[in-house]
Amino acid sequence: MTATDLTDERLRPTSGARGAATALLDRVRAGELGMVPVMAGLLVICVVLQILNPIFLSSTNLVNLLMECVPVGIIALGIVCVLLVGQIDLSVGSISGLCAAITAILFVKEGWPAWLAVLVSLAAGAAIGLLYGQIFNRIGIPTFVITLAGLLSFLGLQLKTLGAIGSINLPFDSGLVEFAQLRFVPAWLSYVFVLLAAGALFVAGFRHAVKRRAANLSARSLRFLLVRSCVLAAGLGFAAWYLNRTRGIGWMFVLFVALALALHYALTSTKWGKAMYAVGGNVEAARRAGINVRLIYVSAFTICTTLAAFGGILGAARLAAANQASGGGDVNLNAIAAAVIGGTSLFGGRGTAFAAVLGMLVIQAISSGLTLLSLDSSYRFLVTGVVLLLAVGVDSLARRTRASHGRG
Amino acid sequence: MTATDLTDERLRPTSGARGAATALLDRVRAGELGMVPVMAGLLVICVVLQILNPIFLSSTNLVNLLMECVPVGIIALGIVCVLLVGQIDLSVGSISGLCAAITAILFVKEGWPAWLAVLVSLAAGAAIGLLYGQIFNRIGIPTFVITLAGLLSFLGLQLKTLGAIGSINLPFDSGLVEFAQLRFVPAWLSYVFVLLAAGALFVAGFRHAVKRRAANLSARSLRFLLVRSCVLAAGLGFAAWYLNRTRGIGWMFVLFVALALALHYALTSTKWGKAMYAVGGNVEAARRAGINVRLIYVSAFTICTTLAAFGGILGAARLAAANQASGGGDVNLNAIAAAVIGGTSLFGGRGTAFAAVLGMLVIQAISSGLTLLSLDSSYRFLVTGVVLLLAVGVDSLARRTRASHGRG
Amino acid sequence: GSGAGASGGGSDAKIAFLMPDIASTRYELFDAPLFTAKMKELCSGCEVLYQNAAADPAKQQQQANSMLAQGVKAIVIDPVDSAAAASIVQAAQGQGVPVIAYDRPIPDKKADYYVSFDNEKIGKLIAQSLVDQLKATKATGGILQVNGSPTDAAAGLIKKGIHSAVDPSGLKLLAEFDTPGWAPPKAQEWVSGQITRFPNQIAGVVAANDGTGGATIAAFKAAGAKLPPVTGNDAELAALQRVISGDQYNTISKPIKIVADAAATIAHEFAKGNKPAGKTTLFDTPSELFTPTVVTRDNIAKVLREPGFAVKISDVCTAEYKAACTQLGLNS
Amino acid sequence: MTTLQLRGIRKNFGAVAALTDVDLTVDAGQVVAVVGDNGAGKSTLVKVLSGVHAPDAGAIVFEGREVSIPGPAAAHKLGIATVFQDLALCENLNVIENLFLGQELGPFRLDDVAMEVRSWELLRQLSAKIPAVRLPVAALSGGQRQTVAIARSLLGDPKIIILDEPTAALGVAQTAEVLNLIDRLRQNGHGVIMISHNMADVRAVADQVVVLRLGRNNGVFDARGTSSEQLVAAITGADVTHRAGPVPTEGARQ
Amino acid sequence: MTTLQLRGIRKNFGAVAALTDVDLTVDAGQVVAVVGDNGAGKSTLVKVLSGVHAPDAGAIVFEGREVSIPGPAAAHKLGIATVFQDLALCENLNVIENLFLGQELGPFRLDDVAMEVRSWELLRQLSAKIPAVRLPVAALSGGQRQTVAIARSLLGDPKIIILDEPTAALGVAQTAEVLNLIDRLRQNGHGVIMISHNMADVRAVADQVVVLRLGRNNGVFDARGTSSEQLVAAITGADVTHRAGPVPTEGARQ
Ligand SMILES: Nc1ncnc2c1ncn2[C@@H]1O[C@H](COP(=O)(O)OP(=O)(O)OP(=O)(O)O)[C@@H](O)[C@H]1O
Ligand SMILES: Nc1ncnc2c1ncn2[C@@H]1O[C@H](COP(=O)(O)OP(=O)(O)OP(=O)(O)O)[C@@H](O)[C@H]1O
Ligand SMILES: O[C@@H]1[C@@H](O)[C@H](O)OC[C@H]1O
Ligand SMILES: [Mg+2]
Ligand SMILES: [Mg+2]
Repeated sequence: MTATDLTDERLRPTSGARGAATALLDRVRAGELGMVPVMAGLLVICVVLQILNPIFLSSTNLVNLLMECVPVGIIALGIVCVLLVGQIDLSVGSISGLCAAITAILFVKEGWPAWLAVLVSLAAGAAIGLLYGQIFNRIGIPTFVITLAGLLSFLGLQLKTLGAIGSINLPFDSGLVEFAQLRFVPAWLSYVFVLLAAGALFVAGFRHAVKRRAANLSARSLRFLLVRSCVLAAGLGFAAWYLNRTRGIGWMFVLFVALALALHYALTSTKWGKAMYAVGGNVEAARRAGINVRLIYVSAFTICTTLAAFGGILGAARLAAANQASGGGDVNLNAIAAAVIGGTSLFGGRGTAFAAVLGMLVIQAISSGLTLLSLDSSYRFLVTGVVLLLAVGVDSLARRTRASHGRG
Repeated sequence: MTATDLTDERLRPTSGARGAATALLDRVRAGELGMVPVMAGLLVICVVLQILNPIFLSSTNLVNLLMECVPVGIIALGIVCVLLVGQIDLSVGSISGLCAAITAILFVKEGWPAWLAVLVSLAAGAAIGLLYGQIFNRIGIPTFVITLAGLLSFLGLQLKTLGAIGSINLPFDSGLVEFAQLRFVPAWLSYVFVLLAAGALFVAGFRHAVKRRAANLSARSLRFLLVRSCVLAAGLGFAAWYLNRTRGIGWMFVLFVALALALHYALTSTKWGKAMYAVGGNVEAARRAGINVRLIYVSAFTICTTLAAFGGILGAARLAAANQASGGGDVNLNAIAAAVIGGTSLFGGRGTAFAAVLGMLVIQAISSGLTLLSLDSSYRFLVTGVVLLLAVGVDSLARRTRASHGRG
Repeated sequence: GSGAGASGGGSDAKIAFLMPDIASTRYELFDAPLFTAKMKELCSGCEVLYQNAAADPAKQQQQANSMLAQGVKAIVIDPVDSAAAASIVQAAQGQGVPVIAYDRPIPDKKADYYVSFDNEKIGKLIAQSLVDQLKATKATGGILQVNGSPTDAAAGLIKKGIHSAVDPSGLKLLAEFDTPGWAPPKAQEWVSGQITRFPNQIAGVVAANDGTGGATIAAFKAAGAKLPPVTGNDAELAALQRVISGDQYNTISKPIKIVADAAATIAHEFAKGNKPAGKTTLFDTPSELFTPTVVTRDNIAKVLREPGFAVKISDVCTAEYKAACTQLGLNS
Repeated sequence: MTTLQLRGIRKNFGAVAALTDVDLTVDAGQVVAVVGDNGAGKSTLVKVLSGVHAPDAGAIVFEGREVSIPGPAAAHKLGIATVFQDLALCENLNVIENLFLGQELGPFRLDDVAMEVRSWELLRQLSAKIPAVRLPVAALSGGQRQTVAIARSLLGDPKIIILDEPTAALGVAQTAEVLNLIDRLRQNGHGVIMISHNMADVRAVADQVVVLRLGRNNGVFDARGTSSEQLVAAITGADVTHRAGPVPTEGARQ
Repeated sequence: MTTLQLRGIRKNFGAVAALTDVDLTVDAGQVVAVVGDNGAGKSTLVKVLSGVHAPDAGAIVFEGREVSIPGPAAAHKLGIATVFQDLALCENLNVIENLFLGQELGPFRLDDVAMEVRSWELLRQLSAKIPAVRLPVAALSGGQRQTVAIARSLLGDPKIIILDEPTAALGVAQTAEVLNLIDRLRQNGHGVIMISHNMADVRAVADQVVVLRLGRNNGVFDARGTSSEQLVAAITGADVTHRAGPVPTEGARQ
């Protein structure tokens, strides 16, 4: 008996070798490959950078690269949330700087335990998001302006908080700094993680397939599931082995991946996540479906500002200092760019948690790759721009095909 | 006989004192007041700032304020164009810096005549817009990413152009610098301008009304047209008189207003302008209507980058110098913010040329007002943010009413 | 016109004090308060109008214009961009308001006075101190150079100074980097990359200020690599602590109080309508230049105890640094 | 039993008076058709009822109590489900996601298998010709989308179902299914408000026909006792004598 | 004279085959109705014809020459005007702006009085009930919007007019006007392709009825010689015997 979801006569067959090939071709041409093109872009620039400088893909450098992704990457996770609902946050830099300052003051000057200082800073971050949500819901000021005002105000508060001190060292031997600089996953544990990940993917896929078959729906074959898990295990295993040749995988990076996975789960497998996409896709339709649109906005802002605070704290921990420049520079731009490069739409309704991770990897790879070349500032800027276009161009060409197939 | 456009029974009467009052109330409640709420916001902050420091509204300070609006204001005009078609340009700062550098090099170092140096720089600006348009149309990279790459690349080029010199002074006695610093409209001429403006408004309104009446359409009464022109003449006349008490109105500001008027005309009264709004409102509908969407995008980018170049050149002229920092700082953010504060939507399809002018006045008023107060940087940032929210809040509350009346 | 330039006794004058940025902490924390305090001391009725341009030359021009609109009697300015500041001098002098260049010179347009220690000298001093140390310890390997922002003219001067010490030293310059916006995380990332690139070859790092210096140190610690001597500049609190704990090799203390006091005195003279004479002439401008002091572990105790030094010992020697302070005889 | 009563509803959009003093009554187990020319105010009335627009004046009485419906969520809570004329679907979401939007199964761990099974059931019931339920709604034809919107309104257990031109884009077979469905809803004691321009459909399923003209009530008719011509006359205002005295029907007051 | 001929048109959307080997012929002065169930591929066919989608295979012959229609502008240039099912209006523009979009009067100095006069004429001709033409389309009812879209297609002087479910949202009077209009277009020698689910309308105005089923041709019928039941049977595929031998009509080959 044909599965319920495969009965329509117009569906072209996807089973059998021939069918599978056609289906793959269809998907390539329709640009439905999700993250694959971004990964291809990443690969392209890695190859280019490796050719330019053979140290780029060295284990040591990759270990650094992964660690350096984390602070802004975590901020980018939050940006994905606000972009998903069709809004923006220009103030993540200031918030990260302010919360880094609060943590440093409470921890170093006031002598609070680190966990409490961090908690209070995160709460401050969350409070800002709540405030944004209220202003947006009640007065309706565009978030561009609200968060621009936030950018300025919280920079002011950051300066005020640091006050006469200006710059505060976080002790190198504190847990916070060690976590951000020196704590790596033991090799054996990293392989355990790899196996766990592959195993979990298989088990989840298998149970899902069983359930679908029981409901007479089409399901993935056991072979596909096995191959997929093995490929994952092999890929991750190789990466782990390569990184373990030097210092290995930082716990801070593990934390980043864990946060991304958690956000991915929340966005794809909860009622809240569906509401986020709905609000971003068509806010009036979401409202008419009875979704509490205001609450969704507030949640998006709060997650964003809380993660901005968290990113700021980790950034300070990695630098072992909080100062007036914390969160300045291109933190804002890079966080938003990471989300967009990963495929999140500025117009809302399209994006994933992994977009932030991949986009951040692209940015960091470019930055790190060029760092290893002794270039003049002028050339460095120039090349960064060009390589960025190159990386994103691959993805855009794939999407372009989709658009010409009539899928906005 | 009732005018063709007023025959529908459901239209509530707008003639007579009673009808006019209802109509006005309707428009207030429906938030259809265009620029009025933004102006109200501007007024509010002017009052606040004047109370804080009585020099704020002094003639000298207003003369300065108007001149200081111009460079970034002109860039904001271009930003309105790209926002209208639903895109963004993050690179206007870099472009303005690069073109300032080119002008300075050609003019000062190479000894070219000023007009030629300016022309070549403007051409360089236009070329960048053409390039953006091509990349966007052909590869489909999101403009956020294209212009982020542009931001970096053109900063690199700017540094390269200035090279080891770093910073170039434009001679004070050059026409360029004098234009941006010292050339003011003679008092008598300013009053002539005022009368011309009021007269032109009246004549245009009158001819339009005659034509409409001839076509049996409703038209504005002669009394309304007269009153409107008189109010304009009185308002502008007073402003001119007040500014003429000190140095008067700078020619550079006149240029800004002229550019804004030209853009306003192009957006509202040409086929191209309608196409811009259509592309921003619903690009697929515009395409199906046979509009050359690609050409519209290219035109928007080209106008934006050319105006960015122009703003950069005037900024350098005002500063009498071009250097590595030209176009840096918050030029990007301020130009985009000016457009948004004036009521341009980041999602496309809504905005006017005057939005840039008003938005820029708001930003400059806040900045100038706070400059007059001796505040710590921390407080200054804080207060700037809060005042910005205040200014835009007035406008948003008005729009809010519109949204609740079902007009996105 | 609120009578700018009209003569007044200078007893209730307004004086503008225009600083360039907030990226380095000194302007906000030291220069402005010290200048204001001195001015109050000289003339209780005078008012100091402090502005910070946040690294934007156009903004600084706007600030100067509005100072003139307020009728200030003198402008003390640390230019964001020395070339661009010429316009400010032009406008001010056009209205009869004297301009005192502070910290950074205005070579293209003659200001009325120049008070400073010069940035090029600072670069030279920190670099030379490091080079001497490396030679003394017979260190092998080369030097990394972390410069300031590529778009900051002052950073350019410091960079020039550093080169003037490093280039003839015979030590190899491994690589150098202009840190966009002076941002410490950028500096940290770059240094991390160089540690990978030049394993065990980095003998010392010249960082152009304390922020980038701290970032350099964090990079070595995070890489688990041996920390070579690292310079700084500004003598900010966190850097002094790092010098005490031995993480940072040197920083430089600018006698900000002395310079701020001198500037206030000169500005007050101008406001009274006098024309104070220069101690020397630089860029054709009557000038007074002060020499900054390089601070290392060797002299930090002395520097901290100097009268008028901006940072208090008790702030530096917190619990974390108690032991190291005691070692240096710094018991507060 | 009167489930829903509207009294003196008024709604202006700027200078346009979309609804002026409109009354409407719906009983349980009754199908009320609202007809009227384009722009007569039918959809505006629907939006007032479903909490999309707040009325400028007038009262809404639901199950005997006067209520206010400040938003769509409030309408859902009262038991009012609506199929909007513009469908109000999220184009970026697929068919299943749209069907269950706001009423997903398993809020913290979505049960997508159960939702997919239920989706196919609902769609089959409406004879929908949708090739796959994991397609984004952007990829559906007009009629397929309308079917999705209708299917969605059946998911909860509403007391009143409002259908704004539900068959406009539907094929012959699908239209017949929807008319059947309306009949079943009536038999199960639901109140139904149906808007349509098709007089044949209206007369086939409605108990009572309410005519709006230029935003005002223009008569209430018994569906069975009135010819299409009479209805059209009331809609267009052509037959003035008829408009003056609409036939009060038994269904109107109970 | 055969104005337009489609041969073997094929279009896939990912795994869905929307059109497979579809043929269609339209002559000048002929009204061809395309009917079919929801999702049969009618709108996709329209979009291929109007340059919105490029076909994956097949040929388009226009006035005897094989042409390619790379975009909507090309279709306009050939003289093909389309009313899309989703209307394709810009909600942020007002009625006049939408009507004249891309064909404004006075490109460098818009003649808004002339455009407004012409707008009222067109709308009156279609019995539109639009209170004001300076309202943004976002403020119009469903039927009002559809009228605007139809009016727009009449502005140029197209050779072929394609109407995709043009009366779906229209009131009784407006529907009658559109059917009249189609008749007038035929008399003026235009070719018309009309898509509709309403068999009565189809039989009233069409010369020839082309049936699509699941993306394939399922017969061509003479509108006058075929009953609604026969058409419905071809649409749903219920009557296999009939599907096998559609009646070739006189209009089909000339
Ligand atoms: N959001 C809005 N803003 C302004 N005017 C509106 C708005 N919505 C509706 N209107 C106006 O209200 C009137 C009634 O519109 P409504 O949508 O209720 O008509 P309708 O009876 O549903 O028509 P149709 O049969 O065409 O769907 C129309 O004239 C329309 O222009
Ligand atoms: N852009 C698209 N992407 C993917 N699939 C599409 C797209 N457009 C249409 N389809 C699919 O093609 C098939 C035919 O759609 P089409 O819109 O042509 O149907 P239709 O005959 O016009 O139906 P209706 O009567 O409902 O308007 C449908 O199954 C639809 O899912
Ligand atoms: O102290 C430094 C200052 O001298 C320079 O001008 O700008 C950067 C600062 O760190
Ligand atoms: Mg309606
Ligand atoms: Mg269709």
